[in-house]
Amino acid sequence: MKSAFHNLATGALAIAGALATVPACAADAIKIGVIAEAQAVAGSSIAPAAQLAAEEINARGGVDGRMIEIVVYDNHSSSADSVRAFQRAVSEDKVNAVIASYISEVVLALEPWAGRMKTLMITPGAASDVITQNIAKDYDHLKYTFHGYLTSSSLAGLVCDAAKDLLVDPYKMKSAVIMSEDAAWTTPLDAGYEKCLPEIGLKVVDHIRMSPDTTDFTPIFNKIEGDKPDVIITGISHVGTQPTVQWKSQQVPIPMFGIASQATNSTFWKDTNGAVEGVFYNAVSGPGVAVTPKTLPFVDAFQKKFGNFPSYAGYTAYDDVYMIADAIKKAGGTDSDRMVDAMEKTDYVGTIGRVVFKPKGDPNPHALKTGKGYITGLMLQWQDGKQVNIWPKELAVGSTKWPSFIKLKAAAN
Amino acid sequence: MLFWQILIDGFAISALYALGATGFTLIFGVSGVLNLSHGAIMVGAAVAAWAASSELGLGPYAGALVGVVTGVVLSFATYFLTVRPIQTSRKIAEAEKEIFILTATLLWGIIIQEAIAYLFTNNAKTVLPIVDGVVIVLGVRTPSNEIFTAFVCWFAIGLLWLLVNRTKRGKAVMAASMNPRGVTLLGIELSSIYLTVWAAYGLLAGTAGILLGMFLGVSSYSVGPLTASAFSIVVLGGLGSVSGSLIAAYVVGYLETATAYLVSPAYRTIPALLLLVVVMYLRPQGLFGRR
Amino acid sequence: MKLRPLPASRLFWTGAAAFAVAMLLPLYASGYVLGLLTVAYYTAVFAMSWDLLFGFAGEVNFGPTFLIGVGAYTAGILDARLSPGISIYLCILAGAAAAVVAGVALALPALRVSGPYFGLTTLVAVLMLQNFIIVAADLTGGEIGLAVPDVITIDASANYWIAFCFMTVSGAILFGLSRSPIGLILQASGQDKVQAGALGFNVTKHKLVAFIVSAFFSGLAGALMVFYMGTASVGSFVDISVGVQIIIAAVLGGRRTVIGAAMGAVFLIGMGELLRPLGELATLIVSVIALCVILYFPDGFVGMLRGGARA
Amino acid sequence: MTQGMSAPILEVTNLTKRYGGLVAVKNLSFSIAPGEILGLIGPNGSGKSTAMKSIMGVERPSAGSIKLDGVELAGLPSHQIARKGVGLVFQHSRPLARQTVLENIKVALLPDKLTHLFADKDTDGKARAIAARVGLAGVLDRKPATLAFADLRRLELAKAVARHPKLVLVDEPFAGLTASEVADFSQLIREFRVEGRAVLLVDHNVKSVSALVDRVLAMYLGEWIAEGAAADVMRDETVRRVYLGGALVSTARAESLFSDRTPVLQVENVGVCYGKARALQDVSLHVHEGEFVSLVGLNGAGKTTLFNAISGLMAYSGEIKWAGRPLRPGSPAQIARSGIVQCPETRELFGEMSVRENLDLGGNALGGEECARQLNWLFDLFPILKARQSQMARTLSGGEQQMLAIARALMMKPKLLILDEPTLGLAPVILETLSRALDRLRETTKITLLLGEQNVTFALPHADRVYVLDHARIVWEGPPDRFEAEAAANYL
Repeated sequence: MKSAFHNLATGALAIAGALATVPACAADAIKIGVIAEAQAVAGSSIAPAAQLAAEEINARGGVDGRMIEIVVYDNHSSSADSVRAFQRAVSEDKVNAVIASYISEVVLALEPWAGRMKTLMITPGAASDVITQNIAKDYDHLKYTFHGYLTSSSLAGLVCDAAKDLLVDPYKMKSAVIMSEDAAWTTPLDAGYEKCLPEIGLKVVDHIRMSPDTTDFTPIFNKIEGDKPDVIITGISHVGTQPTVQWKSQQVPIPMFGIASQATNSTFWKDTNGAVEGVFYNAVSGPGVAVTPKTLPFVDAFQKKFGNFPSYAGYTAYDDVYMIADAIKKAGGTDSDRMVDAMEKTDYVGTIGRVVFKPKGDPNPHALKTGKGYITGLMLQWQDGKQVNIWPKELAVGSTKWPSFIKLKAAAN
Repeated sequence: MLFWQILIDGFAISALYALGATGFTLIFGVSGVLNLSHGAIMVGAAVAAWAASSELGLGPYAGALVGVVTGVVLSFATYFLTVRPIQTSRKIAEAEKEIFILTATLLWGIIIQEAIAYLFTNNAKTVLPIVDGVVIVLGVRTPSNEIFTAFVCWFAIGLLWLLVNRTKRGKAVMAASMNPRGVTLLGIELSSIYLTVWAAYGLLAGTAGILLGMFLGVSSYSVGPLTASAFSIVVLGGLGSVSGSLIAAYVVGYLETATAYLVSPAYRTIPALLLLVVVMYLRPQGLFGRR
Repeated sequence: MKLRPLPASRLFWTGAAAFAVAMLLPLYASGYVLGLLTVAYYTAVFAMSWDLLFGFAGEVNFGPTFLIGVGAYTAGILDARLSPGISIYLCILAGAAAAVVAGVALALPALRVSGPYFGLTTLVAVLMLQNFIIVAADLTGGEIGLAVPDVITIDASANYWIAFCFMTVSGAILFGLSRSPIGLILQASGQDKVQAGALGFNVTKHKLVAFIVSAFFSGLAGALMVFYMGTASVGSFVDISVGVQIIIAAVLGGRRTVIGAAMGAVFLIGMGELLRPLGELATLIVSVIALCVILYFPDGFVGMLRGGARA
Repeated sequence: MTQGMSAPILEVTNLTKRYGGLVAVKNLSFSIAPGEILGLIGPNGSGKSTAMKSIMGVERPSAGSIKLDGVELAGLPSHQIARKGVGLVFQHSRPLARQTVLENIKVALLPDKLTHLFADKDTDGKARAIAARVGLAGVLDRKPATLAFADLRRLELAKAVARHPKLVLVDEPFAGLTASEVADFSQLIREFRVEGRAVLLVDHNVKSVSALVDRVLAMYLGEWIAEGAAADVMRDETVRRVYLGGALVSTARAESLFSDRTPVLQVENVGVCYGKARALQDVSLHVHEGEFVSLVGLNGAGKTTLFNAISGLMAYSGEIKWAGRPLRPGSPAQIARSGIVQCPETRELFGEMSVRENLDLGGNALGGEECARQLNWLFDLFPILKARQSQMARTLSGGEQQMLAIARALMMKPKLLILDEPTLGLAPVILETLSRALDRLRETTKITLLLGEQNVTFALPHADRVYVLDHARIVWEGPPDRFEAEAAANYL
């Protein structure tokens, strides 16, 4: 019941906060709007994490003496609500920048509005490459959008890198089925998988895209079993609980490996009644993993304050506030165009690694640079109710463990 | 192999549909109410079971009990907060009560759904299953939970059948579904029949919700689709006909499963919808409805 | 026309006051309030179109979003495919036309049945459209939603004026129609189909017209809204929950009044936004208020303004 | 006005209407000339309303021809028939509640055209003229809900004449009207005759329309039984048998034989309104313990309404006392449990349940043994039910269903049994079985019976006392042997 009380508490906080904002805006505060999905696993960490960052900055005297104020909007996971929230944030609440959503569809709907209303927007969790491809197509209008999370194609590359080290090399796996949900972010992800999996020696024997409304995954797992692959490479975010639970209850003997956004959340064990045991998932950070010196202090502070662990979008949202603050400092004010210029020059070590945006002229301007020296990502596995990092080696705290029902063909050979 | 797979998988899903629709059609049969908060009550029961078993750590049995009780409580709340005030209202013309009950139960469903999302977030939950593991049936690896689901569904439907056909109270309920006025004339208070029926409905919907939560998982997003599927099954079978609903549940369940296996999971619900349109057009009273 | 009794004139003055406020608003209100009202006005047209079908023709349409969705998506897809080779206004008209065609296609089977069966047929239409949009993702953008390259304008007050004029004009037409001979015949056939037939009225023909008119305005409003938001998605145009909101708006405002439906829509959207600081509780509270109004003031806002006494 | 003066405007030939296996109208043929008023009469279930609806096209005839001015109407939808010149004055109407009387009349004047967005200028004048003609001039701006019942009927009449029909069908023209209102209406209908319109009046008995009609056609069980001038039809043997039955036998016990000083059931000045229509007016009657009382009256006279008031199914003014105590505000189920059991005209059986289950439900309040005893006694009373025990109630024949309904009511061990129209639509053989059963009840039990009937032959032999209900009022009370002399003429 903890989450219920927790929600009541944050609800009350939100009300109090909303009431408090009225007199507070008299000061020359910097306002950052947060448009997020309060009721979704990944989205619910965004606002608290941003709040935490703002409080830390304010405790150290703010940005050039100006306090940061976070204004939160719940978008109910809806593009229409988000557009309305964005309009309200800019026109009514006069925010200086917006941190928006983990859903690519929402960000894609907001992107032109950020351009139309000339307001800096950064997404802490959306993944679609299209967001940055759009910027390349119409830089002058869309330059206000920054992609604060990995693009899908980068994610695909990271998953392949991990698969090579964790599956192909030690277990001689040879074939894979891609299972991903039908959504904006998975189109480039799947394309990335299709390209990089064969390169590391995993033959793609089938490729299944399913509707995010799917509730019964039995036919899907069945089809996959029929294909006899060594591993299921996942690309799921909106769905999570149901495929995981049914994977376990049907004892599908093939490991799941890849992107499973909901699995990054610490409550996922309870949501699935432990069915997530043995699932591999990519993340930019994980509990107990000191990706950078800032990672663990953030997680501790978050856990102390809110009683649970942040989702992946929580880490990035926390960093985003710092980056926006820096940009304002560098720009010497809150003029949008100057903030954009300053953001483009960001070189910041945050909780998930070193953040540098790709420049104008790149096919994906304003996307994060990845790879050695920048952001490498992690591969974690749920083991006994804990998220254990197993890749890359230098950050690993444990090693692969297989649930009993997984039958490794290579091992049997 | 695929044939058996479809047969076994479809059986469990259909049993779940049947259980969900039975309560829905019972309420319609006896009191003429189309309860559009049906899906919300199912999800409410499932989430309560989840919260009790996983969050509070009470274990699967106590969790299921809490879920069933929640189902009954929500069912009574639906009756006393929305249906009865409208039925007894003098401000609403008789002819318009139907649309009012539809609107009010819809709103009530949204209220439950939002309350669930607020208290427990809207990510999907799975109720701690009572049985675990898999067994091989006819060469098909089947989760024990799936067999358990089908068994409990049919047990509940069978129990309902027994209660309705073998007890005085049950027969009175059955009689009321055919002819409420006849029941009044025999000195049986309709109001107490309604209470019985809503209690039975709560039990059925609650059980169906919990089983769904164990089998596939639920979230507050499931509310609308669950109501819509119960509504379609009941209309397909003929409004108020329990046996019609059972058969329709199997028609829809197998049609969906076969489509998911043989065509693509993405097209799962389309043939069932097409069938519904055809039936509406050719036989508006449903497959087994008289009238 | 004789002077109306006092309660009706109270309604009139409230309406006039609301109109005046709406006219003066762009001078004072922020872009945000205008943006909110823009959405509310389009929703108002949805609700008024629904009321024409339910209140006057007596048919409970569970699928208003079928008509809206067809209009919105047709317009959106045309623009997404052919832009900039096509004018948005042509797209909007095509959307309305497509909605009319869809309305006729839906009405032909739906009008054969009545009561819950009619409701279900319309509901199924929505589910089919939803499935189609998801399956034909190449064309429609699927679950992701359709990004529309053009918008009418990004100027908040221009958008406000477009929506306001559109609502006023469609409201006037729908209201006029409801009071016109056709509206009277529709009401008569809704009340007593047999008698309407015996008076020489072709009931089916008139209901079909109601369907077409309802479809036209729903589709037009849907198409306009697409070019206001710059995006079309199942969640904002087709989903059953959108339809539910429209029905609730119409019943909340007062059935069979056309104007009430608009009031209900503005209230629902406005309250939802006003309560937004409460976060997740907003929808819950709005639903509770709506339920109370329906239970205790079945004639809705218009009924309340009339002073509760039904003439 | 006599027939043959001009060619008939309406010619109905061999009209037949079947509902599944039931033949509601069988080979009916008749014609009406312009300026003629034909009364179509028959007891409830005789098929007269179905015949009327078939002419209007509300029901689609199964066979036969209906020609208006030589044009075939059979099979056309009703709006087309209306446009060809047929109008129907409905008995119950649902006028537009938000519109005024004038606007309601205007609706009827509208053409069935979609291009017609504004009413014609002369519509208003026409509507006012029609209103003035039917006597609604004083209430033009009122809403229908505020009108008196007679004015609502006038409104129906106004709507029907708005289209200048060549043939006017009038359903129960005088139901629920006072004597002076009946006179007004008769005058309005006579005006149709003067204008050369053909009129078909549909009613229960000859008497109510005799003053108005040129000719009467009597129907029974879907078939033509007599036709001619009102007086001739009244004298017709078949008609008399249908309405009054054969020789009236009576085995009445005098009221003084019943020793209870206060009658067990007292109905005092009871009135009931359906909306604006008065269904019961100032009705008083009483029944002694053990007495068999028949309430005779035609369909629509108010019998069922009275029984429903007693059973608590309907709000009423006045007082109904049971064993000296008022029944109000008991719920219908409470009243049934207190010993007043109604066996309604509609039988209200549980069609999808077996005969046995129906009976068991009747005995729901009894203990197992008592229930079995009562069941045995009833199987003895209606042996056929024993044989049909496991059969579904809806598959029984009409007579068996009626027996089941009575038996189910008796399972409740009633003190007062209210039987509403038990003979409705039953074959003579069955009537005998029912008769014998009632005789046995009278002889062997202490049960009190209140029997509502339009079939006088059935009602009188079982009655100790008779009340006649006509147009919502009790018009006669007395022993059965005086009925023929004092009340029978009134009844035809």
